[in-house]
Amino acid sequence: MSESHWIVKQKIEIPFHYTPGPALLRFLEGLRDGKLFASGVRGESRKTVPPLSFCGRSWKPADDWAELPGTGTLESFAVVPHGMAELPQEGERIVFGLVKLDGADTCLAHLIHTKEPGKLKVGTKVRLRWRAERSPGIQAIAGFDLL
Amino acid sequence: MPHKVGIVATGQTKHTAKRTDINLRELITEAVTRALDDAGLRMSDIDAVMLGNMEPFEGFMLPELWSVEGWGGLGKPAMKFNTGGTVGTSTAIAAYYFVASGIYDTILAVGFEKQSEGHTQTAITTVGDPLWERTMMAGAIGNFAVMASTYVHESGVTEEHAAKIAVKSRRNACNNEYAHLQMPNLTVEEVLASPYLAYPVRRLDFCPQSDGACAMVLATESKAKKLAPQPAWIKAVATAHEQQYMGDSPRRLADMRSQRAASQRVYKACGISDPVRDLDVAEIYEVATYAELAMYENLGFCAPGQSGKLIDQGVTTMSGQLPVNPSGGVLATNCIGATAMIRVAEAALQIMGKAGKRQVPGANLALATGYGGNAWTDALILGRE
Amino acid sequence: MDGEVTLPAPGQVAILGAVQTRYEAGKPHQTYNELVHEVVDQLLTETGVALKEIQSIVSASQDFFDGRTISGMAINEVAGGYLNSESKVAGDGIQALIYGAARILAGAYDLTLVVAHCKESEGQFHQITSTMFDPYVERPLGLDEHIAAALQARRFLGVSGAAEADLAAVSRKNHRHAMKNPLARRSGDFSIEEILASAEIVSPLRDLLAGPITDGACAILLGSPERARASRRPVSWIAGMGSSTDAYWTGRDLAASAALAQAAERAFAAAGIRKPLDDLRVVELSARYAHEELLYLDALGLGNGAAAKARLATGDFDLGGKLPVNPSGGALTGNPTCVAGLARVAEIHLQLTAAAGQHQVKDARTGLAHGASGICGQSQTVVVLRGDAPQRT
Amino acid sequence: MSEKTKNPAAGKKAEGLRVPWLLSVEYEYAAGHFATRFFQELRDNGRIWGVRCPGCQRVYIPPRPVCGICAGKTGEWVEVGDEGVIVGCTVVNVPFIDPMTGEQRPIPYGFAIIRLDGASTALYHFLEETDPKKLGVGKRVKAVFRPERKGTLLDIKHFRLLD
Repeated sequence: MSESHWIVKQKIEIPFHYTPGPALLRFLEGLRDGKLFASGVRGESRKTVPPLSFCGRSWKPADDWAELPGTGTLESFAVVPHGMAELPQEGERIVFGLVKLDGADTCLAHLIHTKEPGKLKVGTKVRLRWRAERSPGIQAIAGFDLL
Repeated sequence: MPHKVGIVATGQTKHTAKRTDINLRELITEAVTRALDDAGLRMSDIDAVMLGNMEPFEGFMLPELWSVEGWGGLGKPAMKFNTGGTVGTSTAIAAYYFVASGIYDTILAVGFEKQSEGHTQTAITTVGDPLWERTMMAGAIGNFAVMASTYVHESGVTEEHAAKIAVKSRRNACNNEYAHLQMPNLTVEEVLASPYLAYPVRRLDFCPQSDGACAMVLATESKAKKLAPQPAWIKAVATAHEQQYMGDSPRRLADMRSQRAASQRVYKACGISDPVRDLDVAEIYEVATYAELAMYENLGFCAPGQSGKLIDQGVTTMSGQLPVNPSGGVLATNCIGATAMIRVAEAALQIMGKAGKRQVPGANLALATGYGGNAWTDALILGRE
Repeated sequence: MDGEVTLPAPGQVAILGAVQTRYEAGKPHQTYNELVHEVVDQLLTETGVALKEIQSIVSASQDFFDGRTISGMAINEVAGGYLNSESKVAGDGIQALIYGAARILAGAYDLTLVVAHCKESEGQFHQITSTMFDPYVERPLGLDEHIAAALQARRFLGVSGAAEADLAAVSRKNHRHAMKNPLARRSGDFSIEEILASAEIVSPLRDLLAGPITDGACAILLGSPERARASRRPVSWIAGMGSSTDAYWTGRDLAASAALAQAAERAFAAAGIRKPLDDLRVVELSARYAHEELLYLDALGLGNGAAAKARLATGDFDLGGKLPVNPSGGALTGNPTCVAGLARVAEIHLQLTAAAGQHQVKDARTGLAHGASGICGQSQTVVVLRGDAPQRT
Repeated sequence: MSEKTKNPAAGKKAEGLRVPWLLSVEYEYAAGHFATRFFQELRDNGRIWGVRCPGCQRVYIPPRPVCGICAGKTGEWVEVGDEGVIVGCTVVNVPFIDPMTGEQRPIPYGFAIIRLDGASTALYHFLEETDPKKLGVGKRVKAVFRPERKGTLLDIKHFRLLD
């Protein structure tokens, strides 16, 4: 630190607690029960996951529910070369994927489990893997395996 | 010349301490849906959306983009503002300029906040400069208390005067279905018996923390006339900021330079020389009882040192010459990102004659103010013509 | 949109001047207040306007990057905000510019100062950008802006048929351009191989395919036609503006940008641009990541039916080519969040007023400046600028 | 409110689950030219300096590049006293989480805006006294320095009432 240019270190730390609202609550609790819920507007085919309670396109309540099978298509993937604070998986390259679940029109971001990330391709079929111990939340999903 | 701009519709959530039934996106939808229904509009009729909110209060950078489906923003031009307590008025003023400029015809303006999800006093402490102010800052309450102490010292207002403001606001709020704190039986004695949060500010002298959203539709003259039988025309807007540090203003609350400047500007634009006589109603951003008293002076409602007399005489009560905050004001509801916009929306409801039980009969000219940041002020005048 | 959107006709809002700081990895000697002071002071000196004359200011910044709630407070005095009308856009500076233009078009002010700043070096990029993501299902996984950009890059590569070498070609072009821009943060004559061998950030993103952490600020002075006529320096004019917002990143195909196509359509309609490839002479894109430049060029219709990569290969987008793209080097070579879009406007202004120095595009009369914000460019803005009337002859 | 304007999402059973998130960001703030000089003087010599505006002669603490009122650049550095007057004061009783520690700040504490002798603007600082009855606007106070100064505003421990 140069005397002429002082730097002041400071940390900002604020805890938050987010209310999910009815649609996300149903989704997160569904994950605990090993179920994957999507929502849409009655009479429209579009389904979103994670579900919305209100469709911003048709400006109607999205209370038409569907349970998804847990298979899907890899829309994209990204490989993190370093460990991450949120995911302390030592020695393993972390692969994130955007998965368009069968029956849904939006993507879910999650981990992709593969030993060979170099062989992944956009369009690869994947299947959701549940964790054995689940509480309501996205961590109830362990990630996706290649089919 | 600017195009004439009218507010044609408003929508508010039911403001409460905790909306644990819905998330931020759904909170926004609630206000937007009501505003669109109020105007009989569809989302496709809206040209652009202006939003206001403070990221650190939500713990959310660009919360408006995460919640885009909640405000019907797909395919729309949109812009988000962050100016602290004034953000609701800053957003409304931006919407005004965009319509007045001829760029957009019909604009949706939205302010929103879920205070219950974070720690607003903590986030407000980070309003302070990290080197100069943050270590000592004490959220909004401590900061406000030091200002109030100066005002009490100089003006001679008493705790009873402040308590009367607290009672007026919470009782007015009973006529407002959206207000958070509704206390029909509140008495001066109860206010004076509530504990000091930070001397001289007692618990009932200070605003609550609320979850809530407010939306409005603004339109050009020709559209406004079609959309509302009586639009609330925006007759003047002004913004005035203080210097940058909290201790810069010599007598911060007692002599709010920004508030004097902004209000004088809008008064001049509208030919208002005696606001108590010329205005019919005011919705002002008072975070505490002492702020309302000080603002009476700063907004020219009374001479210096006379604010206590004004409330003693009931001038600013519902039956007085200039009702201030028929909605209950900030003392009844403070969802910061929405609060200043609620002032504008409530003033608009008065002008449109749609204020229900809190209607000031024949309201023709209304003042709405926003207050925030380091003593920043926004001021708007709405009128029937 | 059912409503008729009237956009400004050319010649109603002028840019009287534009100043940027040097873009650097860090500016430990300056607070962001002092950073803004630097650009505002230089801008006023160049335009001959006194700080006292400024009554209208629109700023752009992000509280999380500034490490301060309502961080606009700190720039109030240096921007002339005391007792005046300052408003803060919490987004890209190009949106602040549009708001500033609206204030002038409304006849409310004849001058408006627009300023954007960011010191990305002071906070932590991962922690700060993670707050853009859904707190229920995404933040617990550790997503941040780089990871989302990598997912978009991979999606774009998979759908468009472009290869990683094409991304490297964008990087090579921009870093070469930046060699001629004295303000640029990062520049060099990198080979495709060097770029593809640069450190991995998140695959397929690499160090030289992503804009680095940067500090900087940009200030622009907008004026009415009367002010423009009185200007002793050449001015440029806002000919068209357009913005649009896309769905949240997981709710759309990341290989395209519907919002940019809409924003461009609006701006082009206002500016009377029918064939952008022929009508525009210079383009500055807010593409922090190499793939974004190709994706955005396609969305703007500058791929002209073919993928933009083909035009890139033929040198069309090089300085000296048919339509130079990012002659300044662009955001890929280092412009911070919030500043990048306003910096694009500043760069186009320099081009149209023949003040771009070594990276000047010959005969630049019409240019496009682009800004984006949000995850994978969810919010998109296009501003078309024209040079002063005498230049047209 | 009418059935039509009722929020379809509102009021349904969604209580209970709340998803936690800790906002935690470390910053390295540049002190910049003005603060660096101020805090250096405070640390090395225990002295307090401001900058004067050549236009209106106001002496600014915190020091800064521009006088907002004159819209002009500030000029010379001037030393101000370590005594001053309370412009506003309070005793904070409300508990809240200190964003810099993530923990609740101890209450009660005395807190004031203080104008130092020779300065035109005032500073936020702590007061030693925590009895509101003993405090008052206009009372004089003096800075109490810590034995070891590090170059922050907390080199002044707090202000003590005089007389």
